[in-house]
Parts: sequence; C-alpha cells; structure tokens
Amino acid sequence: MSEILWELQTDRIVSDLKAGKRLDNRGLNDYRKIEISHDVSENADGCARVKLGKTDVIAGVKFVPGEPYPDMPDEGSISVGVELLALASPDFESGPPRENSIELSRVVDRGVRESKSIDFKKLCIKEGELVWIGFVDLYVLNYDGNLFDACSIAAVAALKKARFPKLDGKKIVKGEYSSEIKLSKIPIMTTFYKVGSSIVMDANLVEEKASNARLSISCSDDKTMCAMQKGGNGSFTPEEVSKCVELALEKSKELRKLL
Amino acid sequence: MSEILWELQTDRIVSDLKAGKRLDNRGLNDYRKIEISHDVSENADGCARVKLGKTDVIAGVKFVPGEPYPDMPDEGSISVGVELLALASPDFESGPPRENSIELSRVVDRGVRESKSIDFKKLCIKEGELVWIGFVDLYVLNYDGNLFDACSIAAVAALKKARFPKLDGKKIVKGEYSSEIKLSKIPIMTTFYKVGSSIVMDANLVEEKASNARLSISCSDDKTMCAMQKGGNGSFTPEEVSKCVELALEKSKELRKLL
Amino acid sequence: MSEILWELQTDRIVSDLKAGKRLDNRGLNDYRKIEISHDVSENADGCARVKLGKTDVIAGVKFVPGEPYPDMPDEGSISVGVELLALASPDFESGPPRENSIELSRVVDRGVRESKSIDFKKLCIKEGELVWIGFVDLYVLNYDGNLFDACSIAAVAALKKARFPKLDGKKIVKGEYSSEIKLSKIPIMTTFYKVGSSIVMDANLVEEKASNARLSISCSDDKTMCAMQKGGNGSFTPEEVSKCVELALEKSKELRKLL
Amino acid sequence: MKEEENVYVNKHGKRIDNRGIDEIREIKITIGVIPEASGSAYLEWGQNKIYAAVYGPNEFVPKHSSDPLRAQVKFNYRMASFSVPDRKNPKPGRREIEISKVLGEALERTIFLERFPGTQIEVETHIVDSNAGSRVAALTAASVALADAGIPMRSLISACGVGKAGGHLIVDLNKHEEDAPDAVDIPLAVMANSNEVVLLQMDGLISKEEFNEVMQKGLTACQQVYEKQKAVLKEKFLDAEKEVPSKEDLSEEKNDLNGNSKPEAPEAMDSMQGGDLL
Amino acid sequence: MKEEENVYVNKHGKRIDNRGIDEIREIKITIGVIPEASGSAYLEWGQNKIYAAVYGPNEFVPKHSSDPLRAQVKFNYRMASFSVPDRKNPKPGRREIEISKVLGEALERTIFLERFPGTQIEVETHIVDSNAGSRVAALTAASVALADAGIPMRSLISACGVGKAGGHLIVDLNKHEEDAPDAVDIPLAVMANSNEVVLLQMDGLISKEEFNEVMQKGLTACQQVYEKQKAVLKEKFLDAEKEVPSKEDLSEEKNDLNGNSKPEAPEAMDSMQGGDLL
Amino acid sequence: MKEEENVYVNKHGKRIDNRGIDEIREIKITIGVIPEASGSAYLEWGQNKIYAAVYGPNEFVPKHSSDPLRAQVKFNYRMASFSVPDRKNPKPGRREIEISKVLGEALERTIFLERFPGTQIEVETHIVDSNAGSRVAALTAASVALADAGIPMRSLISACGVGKAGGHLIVDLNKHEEDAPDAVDIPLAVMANSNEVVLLQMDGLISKEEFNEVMQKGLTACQQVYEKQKAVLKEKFLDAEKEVPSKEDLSEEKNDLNGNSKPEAPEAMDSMQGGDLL
Repeated sequence: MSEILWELQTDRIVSDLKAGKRLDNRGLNDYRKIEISHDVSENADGCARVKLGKTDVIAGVKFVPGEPYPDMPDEGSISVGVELLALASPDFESGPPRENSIELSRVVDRGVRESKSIDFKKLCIKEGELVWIGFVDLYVLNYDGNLFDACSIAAVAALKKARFPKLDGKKIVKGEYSSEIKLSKIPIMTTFYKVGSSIVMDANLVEEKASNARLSISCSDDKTMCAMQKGGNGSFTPEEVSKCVELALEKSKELRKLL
Repeated sequence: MSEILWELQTDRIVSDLKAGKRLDNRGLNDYRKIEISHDVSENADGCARVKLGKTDVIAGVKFVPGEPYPDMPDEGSISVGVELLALASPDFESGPPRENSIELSRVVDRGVRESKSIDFKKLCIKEGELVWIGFVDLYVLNYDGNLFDACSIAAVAALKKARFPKLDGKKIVKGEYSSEIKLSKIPIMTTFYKVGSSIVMDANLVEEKASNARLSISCSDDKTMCAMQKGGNGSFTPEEVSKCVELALEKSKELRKLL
Repeated sequence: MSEILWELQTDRIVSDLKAGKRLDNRGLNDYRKIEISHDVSENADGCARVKLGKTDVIAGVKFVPGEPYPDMPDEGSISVGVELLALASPDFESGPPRENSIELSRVVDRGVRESKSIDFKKLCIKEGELVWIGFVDLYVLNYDGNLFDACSIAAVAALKKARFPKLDGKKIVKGEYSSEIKLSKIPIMTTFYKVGSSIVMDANLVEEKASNARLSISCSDDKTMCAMQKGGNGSFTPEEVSKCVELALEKSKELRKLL
Repeated sequence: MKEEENVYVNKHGKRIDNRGIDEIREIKITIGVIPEASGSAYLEWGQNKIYAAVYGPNEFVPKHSSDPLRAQVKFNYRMASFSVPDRKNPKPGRREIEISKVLGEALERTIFLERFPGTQIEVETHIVDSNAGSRVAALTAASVALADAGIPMRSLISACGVGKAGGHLIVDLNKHEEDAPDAVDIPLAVMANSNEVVLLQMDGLISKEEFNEVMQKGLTACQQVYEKQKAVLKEKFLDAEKEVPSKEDLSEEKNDLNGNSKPEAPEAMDSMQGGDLL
Repeated sequence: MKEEENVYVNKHGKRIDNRGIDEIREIKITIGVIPEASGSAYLEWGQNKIYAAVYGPNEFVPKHSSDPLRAQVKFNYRMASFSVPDRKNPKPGRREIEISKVLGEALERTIFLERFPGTQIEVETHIVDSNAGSRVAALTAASVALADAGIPMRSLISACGVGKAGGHLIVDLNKHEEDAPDAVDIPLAVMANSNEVVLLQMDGLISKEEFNEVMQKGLTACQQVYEKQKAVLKEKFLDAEKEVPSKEDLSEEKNDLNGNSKPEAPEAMDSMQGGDLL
Repeated sequence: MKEEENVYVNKHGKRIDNRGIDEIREIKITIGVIPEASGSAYLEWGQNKIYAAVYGPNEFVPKHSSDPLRAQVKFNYRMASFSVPDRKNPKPGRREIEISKVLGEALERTIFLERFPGTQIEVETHIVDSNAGSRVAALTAASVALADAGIPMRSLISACGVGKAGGHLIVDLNKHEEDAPDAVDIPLAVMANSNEVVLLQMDGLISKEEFNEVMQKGLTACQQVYEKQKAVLKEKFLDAEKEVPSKEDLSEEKNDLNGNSKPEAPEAMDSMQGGDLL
C-alpha cells in the first residue's frame, strides 16, 4: 500500500475509534477470538499454538541438560526467543534477528521470568553439576497484529504442558519424560495500542500500523503486575497509564481462564 | 561476457554436443588430463593437488585431538570443507561461504563419509576422552569447471597420504607422526552435466555454464554407489539417471586406478 | 568537505609545512597538550583518559580468571582492543570492527606486549589451572588525529593503575583488590606522519588526512625500541626512517615522564 | 528388543509402523493456512508437519542481482528448534542452506520463470515437527502453495523418499529405518506430469540393480503423492471452468523440456495455472 | 552484615547511601565535551558516567530505507566493557539493542521530525561506568546533547528510575536496591513540559496501588532532573535573547499532543529550539 | 639438544639451516599459474609456498565507495588452514586483516592508480605452506603477479624479513630463529628501483645502532629478491622490445615521489609497464 493510502487509512481508523468504532466492530477492549491448541510438535517437550484472530504463533519448549552458572549452582534457566519468520508476513525478512524481534523476545521473556511463576531451583538436577536449561522458541506463522499478547500466551501455554525428559546419567532418553514443570502462577500480558487519542486492546495489523505507541503490561495474578514495556514513538499521559493498569488487571483475569 | 553472447555460445555448444562434438574434441564421457601431486604443504598431515585440465584444487588434512561426542565415545570424526577462493576466478568473491560452496563441501563430504572407507573407531585415541578430529580443507586455485570431481579426488588423495601426528599426552609433537590413516575403499565421484539434451562428463567452465542440470554420483567400489546429488534448475529423465549410474560405475573404476 | 576542498587544503598544509609552519604553530616535533586522568570508571580494575589536544580516548582494564593455554601453563595473558566509537567522529560507523580499528588495536597491543614490560608469569594464579586474562579495552571519545599515540599512552596509563581483583576460590570478590600489576618498563609509542615531503609528530586530523604515510615506533626505554608499524600508501626513505628512529627515542623519553 | 530393532520388515511383510514396503505414510494437506501470503499450505506427512508460504513474484532484492530475463526462486527450508529430538540451534545451518538450494532449483524447473523477468518468487517452508523425509514433504507442500498462489507451472512437483533398510528396498523411510546400519536414503522429486527428476540425492551403499529397482518404486510413490496434491487442489478449484490437461496432452511439452533448456514462447504456456495442473 | 543488607530504609528514613526515599543521586552535566559532534554532553549520575553525542540531521543511510516525510532517530546505547562489575563482551548485546530501540523512540516523540524529511539524526551514548539507572541517565544526557546540537524539540526529555526495595517505594534505585529480593525497577521518562510518558518499563511484582503511588514519585523526580538539565543549558544559552517559555505557555501544545499524532504545522513550532526549551 | 637450540649462528658463521647470516633462503617463482586471473605467480621461499593472483582493474564494488580520482587496491592475504603447525581456523582472522591492509598500502605506492579512476585492483594471495616470512613472500609474489597482469607500476616491490636471534643480526629469519627468546622480526619491503620503504614492521627489543645496521642488510636482501623477480619476468618478457630503465633513469621520478603526494601527470608515466620494470 502506498504511503498516501496509509495516511488516509490511518485518518479513517483514528476518527472511527474516536466514535468508539473498530473495523471489525469489536469494543475497544475486546479481544479477537482466541484459539489455543497443543498438537504442534511431538518432538517438543511442550508446545502450543495460539491464534488471536488471524495472528498465528507457535511455541515449543526444549530442555537441555547443562552446567549451572558458578554463582547460581542450584538453579537452571529458561530463555524465550521469538522469530519473525519471513513465512508470516511480507513485512518480515529472513536473516539475523533485528531490533523488533529482539524487543519482542525480551519483553515476552520478562513477562514470564518476572512473574516468578517458575522456580528455577526446581530445574536443578544435581547442584553445581547439572541443571535443566529450558528454551522456549516461538515462531510467528501469520502476522495480523498484537504479537506481544499472542506470543506471551503461547509461551505460557507451552510451558504449562512442558515435561522434563528422562535422563540416563547426563544423556536424555529420547521420547521419555520424568515430570511436568509446575507453574505457580499464570502470567498474562495485555497490550494497549494508542491510535490517535484512543487506546485499544488486541490491535489487528491495520490498527497496529496506525498506532504510534504501545504499552504491554504483564500480570502475574489477579492483583499483581510483574512487567511493563512502552514502545513506539508516541506517548501516554500518566492518566492513560493508570487506566491501562486498571484494564490490564481486569482483562488478564479473563484471559487467564483460557489457560 | 554479455548476457547475449552467453546465450549465443550456449546455443553453439548445445548444437555441437548434439552432433557429439565437444569444444576440446573430447568424447562426451572423456575426462581432461588429470594430474595428482602431493608436495603442497609440509605443515599438512596429508595433502594433494589435483589438476583436471585447468581446474586446479588443493586439499590438506589436519588432525586435532579433541573430546568425542557423548553418544559416540569411541569414534573420531572427519569433516570436509571447500573454499572457493577469490584467487581462483572472477566469479568468486571473498567473504562468508555461500550456498554454492556449502553444497559443494557437503556433497564432497558425503561422497567420502557414506563410502564408509574410514573407520571412525580407528580415530579414537582413548575411549570417552580423546579422539582425532580430522579436517580436510580444500581450496580452489583455478576454476575451469567440474569442481565436484576435482575436489572429491583431491580429498581422497590427501586422506590416502594422511598420517596421525605423534602425541605427548594430549599435545601434538610437532613434525612427528605415528601411523597412517587407512582407507578401506577409494570412493570416486563422477559428475554429469546436462547441456541441452546431451550429457557430458567432466564439463569445463563454458560447458558447465551452458548446462542446466548436474548429477554427481559417488562410487565406493567397482559395483557400489554411496552418494548422489542432483543440482541445477533442469531435470533428468529416469532413463538418463539410469544411464548415468551405469557410466559412473564404469568411469569411477578407471579413475580409481589413479589413486 | 568536498574532494576538491580537501585537495586544496592538502596543498596548503604541504606548502606551509615545507616552510616549517603548522596550522597551530607547533614545531614539527611538538606534541599538543597532553592530559592524563584516571577517574573514568570505578568498575574498571584500572583506567585512564588521555587527551592529546582534542583527541580524547579512554582505556579500562578488566581481569578475568581463566584457564591457561596448555602450552603455557604458568602464564596469563593481556589483550588490547580499540573501538572507534561512532560517538567520536562523523567518519566512524557503528558496526563490526574494520581494518582500521583492527590495525590500530594490534599495533597498540604489540607496543605493550613486545616491550616485555609485563611478566605474564605474574598473571598466573595456579599453574596449569588458573591465570588472569587481562583485557585492555580502549574507546575513542573524540577523534582529532594521532589515535596511535593517544591509545598507546592510555593503555599504558590504565595498566599502570591496574589492580588484580581479590579471589575467593575461582570467583572474584566484587570491589576488592589484592595487588597491583607491575610494569617493569613504560613503553611509549610515537607516530610520524609524512605530509608531502615533511614529517610531523602528533598530527592532528587535518594533517593526518593530508598525509600519505605513517610510521609508529614504540620504545620500551630510553635506548631501546620494541615495535614499529608503517602504514599508508606512501613511503619513507631509509634516511627518513633513521631520522624517525632517532626522534622516537628522544621524544619517548620526554613523554615517559608524564606516566 | 535389540533383535526386534534389526527386523525392518517382518514375516508378514509389514514394517515397524505396520506399513507395507511400498506404502507411504498418511498425508494431509490444508490450503490457505497463512492469510498474509500469496499462497500457502500446511502438510502433515506421518509425524512431519510443515508450513509453506509463497510471496511474489515481487521485485528482486537487491536489484542489481536480479535476472533481467526471468524470475528467481528464493527457497527457504527452515526447521523449528523443537522439530527434532535434539534441540536445533535456531540459526539456519549448513544443512538447511544446502536443502534450500536444491529444493529451490527443483521448483525453478517447473515454474514459467520467463513470465516474470527481474522478479523473485519467495518460497518459505517451516518444519515444526519431523521424522525422516522432511525435505520431500517441504517440497511437496511448497508445490501446493505455489499452485495456491496462482504461479504458472509446467507441472506440480511431487516428492517422496525411497531407500533401503535391513536389506529391504522400501518407500518413504521413517526415522527408525533411516537409522538402520545399512540404510540408504534417496530423496526424490519429479514433475508429476512427466516423471522428469528434479530432485535426487542419495546416501548409503547400493548396487546399480537395487538403485534401478528402488527408483521405480519412487516414481510410483511420487504419483501417489501427486494424487493427494491434486485432490486438495481440486477441492479448492472445484468451480474452475477449465479442464485439467491429461498426461497425454503434456507429452509434447515434455519432449521439449528434455530437448532444450531455452525459454518456451509465452503463447505456448498460457493455460497452465493453478487448478489447470491437476 | 547479612541482616544489614536487607534493611533498605533505616529507622531514620535513610537508604544505604544515606539518601531519603524520594532523593535522587547527584547529577552533574557538562555540555560540548565531544567537539567533533553536532552536540554533546557528559553526565554523571551517582556512579553512572555517560557520554552522549548527536550527529545530524544527515542524509539517511541506506537511502532506500529513509522516510520521505520525516527524520528518523538512530539511537545507540552502548556500554564499555569495563563499565560493569563483570567484564562485558564489547560486542553490542541484545539488551543494548532493546534499550537503544526504546530510548530512540522516546526521543522521536519530542523531536520535530517532520522538519527534516529523509534524514537521520544519530544519537550515540556510551556508558563508561554504571551503577543502576544507566538507561535513564543515557536518555537524560542524550536529550541535553540534542538541545546542544540545536535540534528543535517539543520538550526536553527528563528521565529517572523509580521502584521498590525491601517493601519501600523509592526513587532512583542504586545497584544494591535493584538487587533486593522484592525489587521492582521502573525506568521512566517524560516530556518535561507536559509529563507525557515516553519511556516506561517495569520488572518485578507490584500492585496497582503501589504502582500509581510510585509513578507520582517518578513524575516528581523527572522534574528534578529537568531542573538540572535546564540549569546547564541556561548557562550555555545565557546570552540567548528569547524568553524561556513557561510551562503554561506550552499547555496548548500539550493538549494537541495527547489528542493527535499527526505532524504539527511548521508555523506552530518555530520557536522551540535549543535554549527555548528551558 | 636444548643447548643446541640456543646457538643461532655456529662458530663457522652458519645458521641452523646452514645459511650465512646475510643469506636468504632459496626463492623459486613461476608466472601465470592461475589462468583465470589477469596475472598470477607461484612463489616458493624456503618452505613458504604462496599463490598470488591479480584481477582487474575492474569497476569498484560497491560503487558508492569508489574513488573518482584513482584505483584502489583490495589486497587479500589468506592462509590455508593447513599452512601452519597448529590448524588455523579457515575464517580470516585479525592478523590476516591487518597484514592485508599494510601489504595493499605497500602496493598502492607503486601502482599508477591515477590511470584507473573509480576502479579496484584485486590482489589475492594464498599461503599454502609457511615457515616465517610469509607476508614478505606474499608481497613479493603479488608484485610479480601485478607485472604479469600488465598493471603499470613505478617499480617492482621487493621484500624480505630481517632481524635478530641469539644476539646476531640476520636476514630472512626462519621459524626457529623467529622463536628465539631475544628475537626481533622486521618485515621490510621497498620499491626496488629507489629503495623507498613501503612496508616496515617490527617486533622485539632492539637498539638504534642495531636497527640501522640490520636495515642496511635488509636493503641489500631486498635487492637480491629483486634480482629473482627480474629474472623470472625477463624470461616472460624476453621478446619485449623496450629497454629496462636503469636505476639512474628513475632518479627524477624518485625525487618527485619523496617530495609530493599528488598524482603525477599521465604523460610522465607511459613507459612503465610489465617488462619495463626489470
């Protein structure tokens, strides 16, 4: 689409939203249909596919035995990475990760990590010698906006199903599992997009492109937030931030039930 | 050369080949003169230089002591890599390996590996602790077509001459050697280029550029094939494949005598 | 500045220098004002900031415990790296190090290393097991010519102040130190720039850009040289080299007093 | 158990997963799974699960490497880190780069590249689960995605692995069979309408006679795959008006292809799009 | 000692470094420290030491990625290898890339980008010593460097961290406090004239009530930082003739910004440069 | 044995490889070994074995970095992984990048770059075996390859290492001597016709007096290398009609070069090509 058409479309979206109207007739704080499934990959130690409208992402967990860091001899680790596959959008290019996927990966990672829902000590196999290193890798299959929330839900959904492989000494016994990883909480991220003077949740692609600021808020339970990230070259007033905090806690309560 | 001139040259080569005529008057299945020598590098643990007409490649072997993979505690390894030096052709650029050199490396590697001519257990120094890791590195010095066969011959010729360094504990004693590596078979790769409707062996550069499909067949002995690779955006009929298989076994028998 | 203006400026500088005149009225072998300070970074194990006129560089040392090389079980190591920050000049770009910063790093490194002022055996903590690996990292803050000398002085000044961290087993006790590193000599690099037929020391940026050859000479003490590097696509006559050697020993004697 | 492992075909002629020696695993294909793409497909082939998307033809990037006479295919074969038993480094490895190259070349054979000079056709495949044969599955999926995108082709590309395990010549090896001590693995793909071989690789020790025999099995298996591809595309192009050209209709074209690599005249090609290939 | 460590605010209301809970560490700013740059600043904030330089606006590189309607900010947040307790790999890491992105976006909010179509404004920051809060310090320094470079802005950007340690809501956490078991770390930056939030990140468990309370502390702290920035810029622009616009004068502008993201008409902006922001 | 090792020159004035202190190792040069190149040479220098090829002048890539007034030399000094006692990582390292830079600059001094504005002259050297002195050998080979390619030069570049081992000032150090505890290593290259120094590096502790003495040895050694270069080029250009310019004929040129870095007028240079340099 040409630059000019984008500007016109943006103007239209902005004025519609001012009148409380979204392109697909949702309310400003309504999510698109959310579908969560788990038959993604038998080779994964845990996996999930999340569709948020037409946005489509998959997450898979793999546990690898490794040495602990010297300063945390009784703790394993988890790391989250998101790849924006060229498969998913004409906007994405294959190649090394750029700042967009790096920010997305790190924000999704912090949403899980800071909730303290995973006890890293439970990833210890033998203190000082062997721990589980968990990799949660996400791939975007189709990009229609709001990857932050979709990826966050997928990461948590995959972790909830994740099982530790069975070990024979330091080697994994292929296809056999010992126990499940336990999440003590279900962290949920909700992301607000500011489009003109309006703020919407679960923006689709055209809304996201029309927006100039984004605020992601992760909630570890119904009353507690655990992470935030503002992005974009726009701004939020302190009052808007307060409002978003309020809504995030409410909406994450709803979404948590899906998991 | 301009695009137009290439097209004209290609047309000419195609029609000459239809009449059974090659530019240098060889028969369709004749190789250019093959020269194999070994005085390439005293620092190599084994080396060879192969000239196939004006195509000129060198191979050198280095053995490095290292730890075995946990799942194969009594096996060493060999890996083959080819670099298309900018030295060798105006078509090559210095820089990280591209898909052409990666394919070439992997096909030459498989030709050796799949022949099972090297017993990786004989590369074990101490089970679970120390094994030989062999690196066969090839460099193209002058590129006049058919690198697949030239590199394959050079890799095998270098390996045939390769000796294990003498060890003092885990350290190599420079310039001293213990024993030779033994190859139980001499794998030979022969490559067919389809130019128009004709198929030639040992294509030189202009024939290679005029061709649109390539089939490399490695034979581990006079009766057995061990690897194949079709390349290029053309195709072979099943009958052509059968014919190539027949010829590959015949021709590799001849070439094997050179080694 | 346009290509043409550069040529004109170069002509002017060349003819002025022939008459013994520098842009800032210094003598051909005079250095700009040199300021050395040390309050750069409390997190560094040793640091220095050096201003040579408006050229401004910082150096910081960090010691990391690590395993010795198998062939030198009782020696630690020191490595020097210079980064040409995009912060420092419109001529510099952020990105991977290019040949200019690689040459600069390696020449500064050799100036220190070859002076043998650091006894690498004193960096051994436990033979065969643990040694200090010292990193001297330099950053250019403002680039107004003669980075070779500025970086060399900064590296030595930082090393002179460097202290070994206190160890608890193999782990560093943050913020505590055991002993100082001792330099047995103070290596000093002086760099000569050939501009037209004249040779100047401590070239500023416009002189450096007008020059076509450079000769860096490191002296480990008042009578001994320890490293040299000629750069640029110009040349020096043997007599000029001799003259530079003479001057380097003299001038480094002066500069050594600053450290 | 140990003994069991070495029996690749039991006395009833059945393999470890209960298939016959000439039987391919179950294949399921869904079209249009990636709305953002010009064309797409999701394919399950036994445990293998693959997404394929096509973008383009678009202007070639970077422009100075474009071919002024034809389109170029940029094929990307990628594996998810969790698609294999041992976690794969997410960075594309040398194996993925090689496979991307040969699969892209296979597709270039069938696409009428000359119709889109100076462009690129991007074919992205992503393996999310695997169990031997992922490259032939990816190529099969990519071919369907190209048809879904309406890219004009000479033929669908149909692919299947064949080979040997425990002394038996078999089609569509699974991981267990691929790991046999005497395993031979032969990824194969053909232009389904003409049986011209566009992909052929081999690993393992095999005689000429065995090879020729197993190639025949492979050509038959590819035709079975072709039926699956046609079935799903037919469903999509149900209401298309044009007749599907029969194998016989394509024979002239076929001879041409074997004979001469020069671009066909555009007028000869104008009926070969999307559903026309079925 | 062990017990001591867990007391983050003592009975006298003092923190480990003797500050009150709402007290920011000492800030020192020097302008024009990098003569080669269009504008520059050196900032010390407690132990944090940061150089910031601005180059441009210059032609965007590579040209085909330029925005024909506005300038783009390329922000580079880099840490010296010796700026942290454990040596940092000199290569920029993922943390530095993320921070560069969000700090650059914060600055884009305040710069009149539309005045320099097709260009890039390069903002380079280099952390040479650090002790918690280096990103807000870098943003604060960058804002001053932009003013020094004469880049027209809607407002200075003023930044400060706030958060929680040992159960106390505090401003400008130091490393010790950031490492508290219950630590919450909230880097915050605002357009100083309007309090609009341009940077907001958070790590750690916090309730809505605590968050709202600590945000207020943060807004106040940012204004304190703003005073420091103004003071040093005033010194530089001492002989500037124009009056500094008061907060009230900017209120109209503020309403506009909240309401609509479209570029302001140039005529509305022509008095907002350098010293004018103080 | 241990003692032996520390004797670098025995009582008969002979070194470990039986050379005298001023004696260079055997040098063999073959021209035209790489048919694809514009010019090429293979050089053996003791154990060192080096291939050199020249391509160009060609259009500079990327175009926007070309110099509109002159050609640029792109020099590539590369070592085969098996060219050294410990296997070298095949990726070019920092040492190779530095050496490539200084060798390229040395060649730029002698080439009439102004005749080929906007172009690049690619000089590729590949070390396949080494034993001290590979960079001077590479430069010597490259200079012959340039002459073979017909690139117009002011002079051949002739190079040799000199230095110190066991207290003796010696020429053309081998690996054993380079590893002496007091070793000094000085790679040196000159424009053979004028003795102007175009390459000079040094590692190791040396006094002014020793340095001046060993430089003289170096200049003499370079002239010996020059004789080898000339001999092989003469063979090739045997039937060339023009006379080789004598050292005296070049003196005017020489003064010019020392005095002024500006491009010479083209008319002054037209007789300096290929065999003309001998």
